[in-house]
Amino acid sequence: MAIKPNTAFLTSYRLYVFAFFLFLAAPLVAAGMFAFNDSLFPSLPWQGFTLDWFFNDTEPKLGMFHDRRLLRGLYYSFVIASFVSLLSVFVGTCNAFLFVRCKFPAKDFFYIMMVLPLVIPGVILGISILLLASNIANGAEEALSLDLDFLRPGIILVVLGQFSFITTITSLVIIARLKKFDESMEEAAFNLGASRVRVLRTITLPYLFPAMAAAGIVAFLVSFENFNTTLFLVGSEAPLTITMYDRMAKVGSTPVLNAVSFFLMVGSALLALVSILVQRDKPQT
Amino acid sequence: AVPAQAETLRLLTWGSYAPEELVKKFEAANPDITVEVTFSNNEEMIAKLRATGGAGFDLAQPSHDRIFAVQQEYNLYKPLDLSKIDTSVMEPKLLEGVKANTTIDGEVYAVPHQWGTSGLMANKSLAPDVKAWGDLCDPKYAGKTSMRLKRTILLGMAFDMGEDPFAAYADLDKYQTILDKVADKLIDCKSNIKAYWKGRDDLSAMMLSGEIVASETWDSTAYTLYGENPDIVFVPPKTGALAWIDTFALPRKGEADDAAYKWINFVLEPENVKIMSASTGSSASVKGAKDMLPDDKKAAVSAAFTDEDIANLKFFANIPAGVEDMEGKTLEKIKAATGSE
Amino acid sequence: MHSNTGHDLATTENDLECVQVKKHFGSVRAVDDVSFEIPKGSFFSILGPSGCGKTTLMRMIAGFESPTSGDIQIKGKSVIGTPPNRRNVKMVFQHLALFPMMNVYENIAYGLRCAGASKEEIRTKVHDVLERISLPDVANREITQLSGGQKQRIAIARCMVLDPDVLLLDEPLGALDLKLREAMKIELKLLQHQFDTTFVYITHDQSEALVMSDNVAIMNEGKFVQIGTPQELYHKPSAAFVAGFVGDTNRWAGRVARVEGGTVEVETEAGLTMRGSVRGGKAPSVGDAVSAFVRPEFITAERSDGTAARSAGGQNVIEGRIDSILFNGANSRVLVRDQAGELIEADVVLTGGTQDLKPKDHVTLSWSAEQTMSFTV
Amino acid sequence: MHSNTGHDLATTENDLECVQVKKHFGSVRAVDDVSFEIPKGSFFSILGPSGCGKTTLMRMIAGFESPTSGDIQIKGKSVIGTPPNRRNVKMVFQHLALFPMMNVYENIAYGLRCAGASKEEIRTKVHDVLERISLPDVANREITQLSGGQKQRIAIARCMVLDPDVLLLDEPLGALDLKLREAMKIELKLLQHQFDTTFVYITHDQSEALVMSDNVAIMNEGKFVQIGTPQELYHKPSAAFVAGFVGDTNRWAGRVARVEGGTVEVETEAGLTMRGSVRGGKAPSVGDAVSAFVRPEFITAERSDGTAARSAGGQNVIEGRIDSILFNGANSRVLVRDQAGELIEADVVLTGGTQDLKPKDHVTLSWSAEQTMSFTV
Amino acid sequence: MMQNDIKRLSLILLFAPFALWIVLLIILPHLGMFYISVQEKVGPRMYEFGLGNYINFFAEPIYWNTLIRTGSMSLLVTALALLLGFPIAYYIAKIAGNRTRGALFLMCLIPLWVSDLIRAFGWILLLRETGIISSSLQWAGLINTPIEFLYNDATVIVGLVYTVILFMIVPLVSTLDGMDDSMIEAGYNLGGNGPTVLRRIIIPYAMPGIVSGCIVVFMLTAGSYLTPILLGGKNSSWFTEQIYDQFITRYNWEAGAAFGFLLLAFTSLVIWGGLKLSGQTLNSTVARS
Ligand SMILES: Nc1ncnc2c1ncn2[C@@H]1O[C@H](COP(=O)(O)OP(=O)(O)OP(=O)(O)O)[C@@H](O)[C@H]1O
Ligand SMILES: Nc1ncnc2c1ncn2[C@@H]1O[C@H](COP(=O)(O)OP(=O)(O)OP(=O)(O)O)[C@@H](O)[C@H]1O
Ligand SMILES: [Mg+2]
Ligand SMILES: [Mg+2]
Repeated sequence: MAIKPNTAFLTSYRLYVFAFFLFLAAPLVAAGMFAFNDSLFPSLPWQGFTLDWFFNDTEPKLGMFHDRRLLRGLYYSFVIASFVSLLSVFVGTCNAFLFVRCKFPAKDFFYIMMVLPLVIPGVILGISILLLASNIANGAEEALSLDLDFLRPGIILVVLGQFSFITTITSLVIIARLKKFDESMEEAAFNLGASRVRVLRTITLPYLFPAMAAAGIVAFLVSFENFNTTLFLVGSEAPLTITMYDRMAKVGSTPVLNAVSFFLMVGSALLALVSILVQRDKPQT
Repeated sequence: AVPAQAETLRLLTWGSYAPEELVKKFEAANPDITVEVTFSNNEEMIAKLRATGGAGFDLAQPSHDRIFAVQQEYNLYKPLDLSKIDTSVMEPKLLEGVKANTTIDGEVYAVPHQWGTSGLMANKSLAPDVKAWGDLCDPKYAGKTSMRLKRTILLGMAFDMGEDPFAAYADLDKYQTILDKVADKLIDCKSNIKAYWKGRDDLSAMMLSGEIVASETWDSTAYTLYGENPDIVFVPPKTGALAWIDTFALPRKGEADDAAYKWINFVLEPENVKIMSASTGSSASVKGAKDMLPDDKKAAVSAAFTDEDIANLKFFANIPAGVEDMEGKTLEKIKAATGSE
Repeated sequence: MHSNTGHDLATTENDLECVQVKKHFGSVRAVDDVSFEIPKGSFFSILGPSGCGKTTLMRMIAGFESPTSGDIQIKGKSVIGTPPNRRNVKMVFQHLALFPMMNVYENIAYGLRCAGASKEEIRTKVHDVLERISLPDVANREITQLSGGQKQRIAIARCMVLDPDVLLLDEPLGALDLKLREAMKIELKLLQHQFDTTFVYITHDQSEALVMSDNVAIMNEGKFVQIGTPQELYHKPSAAFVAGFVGDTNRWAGRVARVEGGTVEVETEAGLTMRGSVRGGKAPSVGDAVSAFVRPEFITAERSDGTAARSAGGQNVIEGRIDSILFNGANSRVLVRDQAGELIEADVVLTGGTQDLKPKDHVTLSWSAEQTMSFTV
Repeated sequence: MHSNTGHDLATTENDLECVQVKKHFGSVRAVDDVSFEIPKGSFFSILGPSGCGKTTLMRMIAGFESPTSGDIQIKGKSVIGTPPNRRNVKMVFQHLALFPMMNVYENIAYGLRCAGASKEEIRTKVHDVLERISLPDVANREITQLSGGQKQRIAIARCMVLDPDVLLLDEPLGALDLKLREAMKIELKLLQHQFDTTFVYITHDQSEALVMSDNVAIMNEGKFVQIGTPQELYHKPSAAFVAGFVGDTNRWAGRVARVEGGTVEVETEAGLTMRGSVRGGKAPSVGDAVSAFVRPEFITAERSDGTAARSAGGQNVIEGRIDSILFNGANSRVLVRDQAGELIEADVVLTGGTQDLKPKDHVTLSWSAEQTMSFTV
Repeated sequence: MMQNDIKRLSLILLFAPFALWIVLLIILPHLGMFYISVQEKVGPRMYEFGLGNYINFFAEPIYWNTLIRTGSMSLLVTALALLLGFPIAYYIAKIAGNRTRGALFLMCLIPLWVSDLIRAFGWILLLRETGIISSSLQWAGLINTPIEFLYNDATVIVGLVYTVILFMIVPLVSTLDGMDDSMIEAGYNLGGNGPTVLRRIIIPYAMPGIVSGCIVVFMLTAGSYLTPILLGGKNSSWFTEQIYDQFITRYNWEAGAAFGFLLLAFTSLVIWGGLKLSGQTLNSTVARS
């Protein structure tokens, strides 16, 4: 603790902090709460507690675990997020080694290039990738009558679109950890007779693993919740956020959306917890 | 869990045009077909198909006025094989109308499915006098009306101001002057409305809670709300409700045409029409459709429409290229205008 | 080149030998023409100021850098071109570089595993080496659960279990705190006895080098200045740098006023005159610039009445006044300001009695010419 | 309570005074009933092992913690309740806490700006203080461009420019490397002379405390064990803890075999018998457990023929064999293994001649009973 | 030398994924977008090179007004996020005890893991005229008639601040965490009072974190889509919405691409200006967090 302010100040400070967290929690609580409202509309008045919006299997109160479309959205989200996190952790790890270990000209410039995707508005990322992909596909179709289906909106483009900025996040996380790595540890292993591959496998990667796992989880969650970039790239396999948005904007919301929200909140909180646990490793020697 | 030789029918359609009940029934009847549904609207349907070059979906359901120009411009659809569709069950007037609207080089690109109208919705007890598009701007209901900031209201207002926008499609300069007039009116009106609704959802919420008393609406929404509160009725504006027909069209690179035809025929079967109409709230373009409406909907329709109103319907005309852009700009102008606040 | 250095037959007696090793980084000559040989089983230290090239030299021996020119031989065989994981030279790193994701047992077993030893063999050897470093019970501890001194010993054990020809240690005590460092100094020496392996020890702390080593090389600016036993370096430095770097000392810069055989008369810049013995290679002549060094422990300080005393015979005598007293138990020291205004350090014994010297006392400092090492610069 | 401590009138002569200060963190008694007073202009050190409460005490003086009970007075005025920025007590932090986003000038000017000094005044004072710490040219450097020793001096200057009543220093040399630390020790002492301000210096390194201080307080487990001049602490420790903590020492645990006035005969656990002088408060009686301490410099080691010698009179004599020699110039030492198998340290002078002791030599160790400090435990 | 060959090979192997990623997914798409943005439509499926789309933008006040509005509201959101977030970050990094610190940090992150949509949805449920807040105020007797909190700029700002504040707090906590407590104590010890220490020591020290937080927050805000759409009122246009409209409703990809490019250029310009003003570089700020 730096220095103790006087108690009156500290009390009001604490109150402010409390109010802030109330502010943070409010919309989530509101969104989660109505998942249990026994009504067809996610709004007051409170009609009584029910779990129908999770488990009921008949219309009109079709619970989320019986709603095929939501489940399909969940499934696509899951597939997309898995690919995105695997891919972005892989490239992020390569980037970490590239930027921490290698010397090459214009490194600073490339580093800025690496950080850039994080600050490009997601909408623009989605659009630009969509435009490029469609133009190439159209060009290929007209000129060569080639059908490059993977360049059409669909899972692949969604994965690429999310990957394009999530990789920056994973890179930053992994770079931070690799920077803390004491290179003499590798030299020590080398000195003890290990081959290069063995050093990588037994020393460096195990050391990086917590960061890679945490980066993977972050990537997974960010991918799962992404809307702006996905919106433009989605084809017929809509992930959950898009499904929910379509449901809300085009069909009308029922508390089943709250149920999904609640489910996601709990899931995300658990995942976030896991990521914190894996990252909390023993202090360095 | 999917059978080995399964085919997927990817529907690109409106929010309520693929009720789960019907999909399940269809899949039961055709065990080798799985149905995947993407909800959309006219603009997004076109945008999406344009981006995919007509791939990614096997059956789309744009409105009848949105096919001709788009097809010419972007070549998104393939011609229908009418022999595979049981057109005999369709209401001939609607079928012919759609065919006329969507024939290019002798090929027909769409057949009708559901039709409905856009008009007004009012809470009879709170806003008994809402009769025309312009009444949404009546200071009596200041802060208690709503509309969707889309082309429907532009057209409606134009009719309300005594113009015929559809006629003006032939002369886009004239159309622009109409739009300018409408824009001025709507900008003036801005202070009168509570919010622009964006989807069925917020409109229903505002209407049911009494936050607003009158709004521009799709008839189906009004019918649904009638079920909740019989005071809420659909009001065909006195210049005529605007009528649209959602169609069936095959995206150019659809891969499951047979399944698509099967679906089209399937939903036109009378017992399925009933289920569909219960979900959409609008009428199917089959003969005797009104009788196939569920009872509550029937009551709502009866409460809303007289035969006179039916005769007065204004069907959306084919949109020529470039009109979307003009309208878009007008809408942006209205949205951006803050002077009247 | 090799034949020049003249040890073609008997090389196998040396565990490690460097022949005219150079390493240049661009224009920096980190190691500049270093040759030495270390006989089997000895404790060899390389002592030098920060940045003089010690680590670079050691990294070349370990194989992490390759020399710009010159040869490195281990057990008589050149290892140039042999990758580090094939050299039987193990290294203890400054921050130890123990693997935090493995426990003590796994850390020690790591090298054996790399060498493909059997499980049984690994177990025996690890327990053996833990026994020898007197930590038989820590095998299952995590690295973080060890104290600083224990970590130190594990780092050594991890290398020694592989039975290296040479163990390199790069300032391994640098990160420890004071008390522990003192204790580890003695311990390291005992461990080296235990294992009877050649240790090459890098440090910039002279007391570490002096206390532990059989032989010490003094390094400066990439070159070895002198190699010798601690006593030789302390009492018979061959260069001004060594005299100044090893042990505490008073230093004067001056000019030669007179030369008499092995003795010179030096006139310092501040105006003092003292007699000194000629050290280093060069014979001085009158007028040469010299540095004169006298260690504080060779200066006797006695309370005087303030009247000037005279130097006589082999003895230098100076009058001064005590500026301050640095009491440090057995290692207490006085700072005396002489007439020329310079501070001279002299060791004294302070018993806490009334006889003790006090600040502002007038004292006579005296030391023999023999202990006044004078180097021509 | 205050009147108990007996300085009601003359308090203003003390720059700093603590009266029965206590600080408890939950059940931890970090500082436990500490009272002391520091006269104007002196250099006062607090020496104790890690975790004994030194920092906590200092933070209370600076005002970052408030004492659980007791009073702290600066220049005779209680400062309990005065916030830290109103106390004229400045502090040099362990890691110096120089502000990295300001350059040297701004760092030093910070305090003056807070006090609302005019631009002109600030400029003069900053340049003045830089002059005094002999760094007149660094004003425009960034902090990162300074060497360790320079940073140290800037940190002191930053405080001294405010002309504090007391300067607190919390192990300011802890982060420096060895050579620099030695140099800074002397420098700090000189700076204190320069500024003539009361310095309160915290350290766990005894040589720092002994060399620099006028008075040293030995602290252990939150309590002051002894306050005195360095000589007093070294030669007349009042408790076993002080004898063991200050200076190097041999230590035996044993029992009292005989008592003769101020002298006791102690039988150690390993079976040695030695005579010692009674120290500490308690008078021993036969059978009491005692700790006996002898400093290595009071033990004389002479080569012997291996036949047993006998203790006689005030002298303890022991036969042994040299285990190893720790050559360290003037501070060389031998480790002698006695018949009981214990190691005893004795200081020796090694000149590098043939007379020098060698490992495995038989030696006779002798030391006087007077120098054998024995404390009842 | 073999060493060098290995080094070069691994450099190439490591550089390849990076280059593929940046070139294929970032640079080429943006070049492509730029290319499309300088196409003008002259007839069905006929295009011509020209700056018409950009000229259109500058000729039509609606567009640049919206862009400026988006920019200034984003700046406001950024400022608010900083103002509100800084005390929280400071509390987490410096005042909270060791155990609560982790918990508070975690609590800060939880909303981050929920999509924009759900957050906006939650706000709608809370703020609408018949929503929870209005109802509870009525129930408590504080107001008589329901109040509409939704559909105005203030709500959009609240919603946006809510969405982005975490991206402000996280880098701030990490920079403040790295600040030695004794730096603050030294600030007091040398005579500074609370505000002085804050202004002269803590804020300058935290500057890299502040700037990096501001950049990310500003970019996220300017590029956000759902929150301003769902919470915004009848006057609240947002530039991303116009981009979306150009693409989706008006089938005008060329103008949409131009708008996208303009948004990117505009936000980059603002950030560049901000960096210049604060004397930081992109490398020293965003890269650090
Ligand atoms: N990879 C390198 N590239 C360029 N110069 C280097 C490199 N490694 C070392 N040097 C330079 O070589 C010189 C010797 O460095 P080295 O690390 O061997 O010193 P050292 O004696 O170990 O110092 P210390 O006691 O501080 O560890 C220094 O001037 C250093 O700057
Ligand atoms: N804020 C605190 N809360 C609880 N216990 C504390 C706190 N600060 C210090 N302590 C405890 O008080 C005791 C004294 O701590 P202090 O930091 O004063 O020791 P120290 O003598 O300065 O040690 P060192 O030489 O390691 O700096 C320790 O046991 C410590 O754990
Ligand atoms: Mg080194
Ligand atoms: Mg401390």
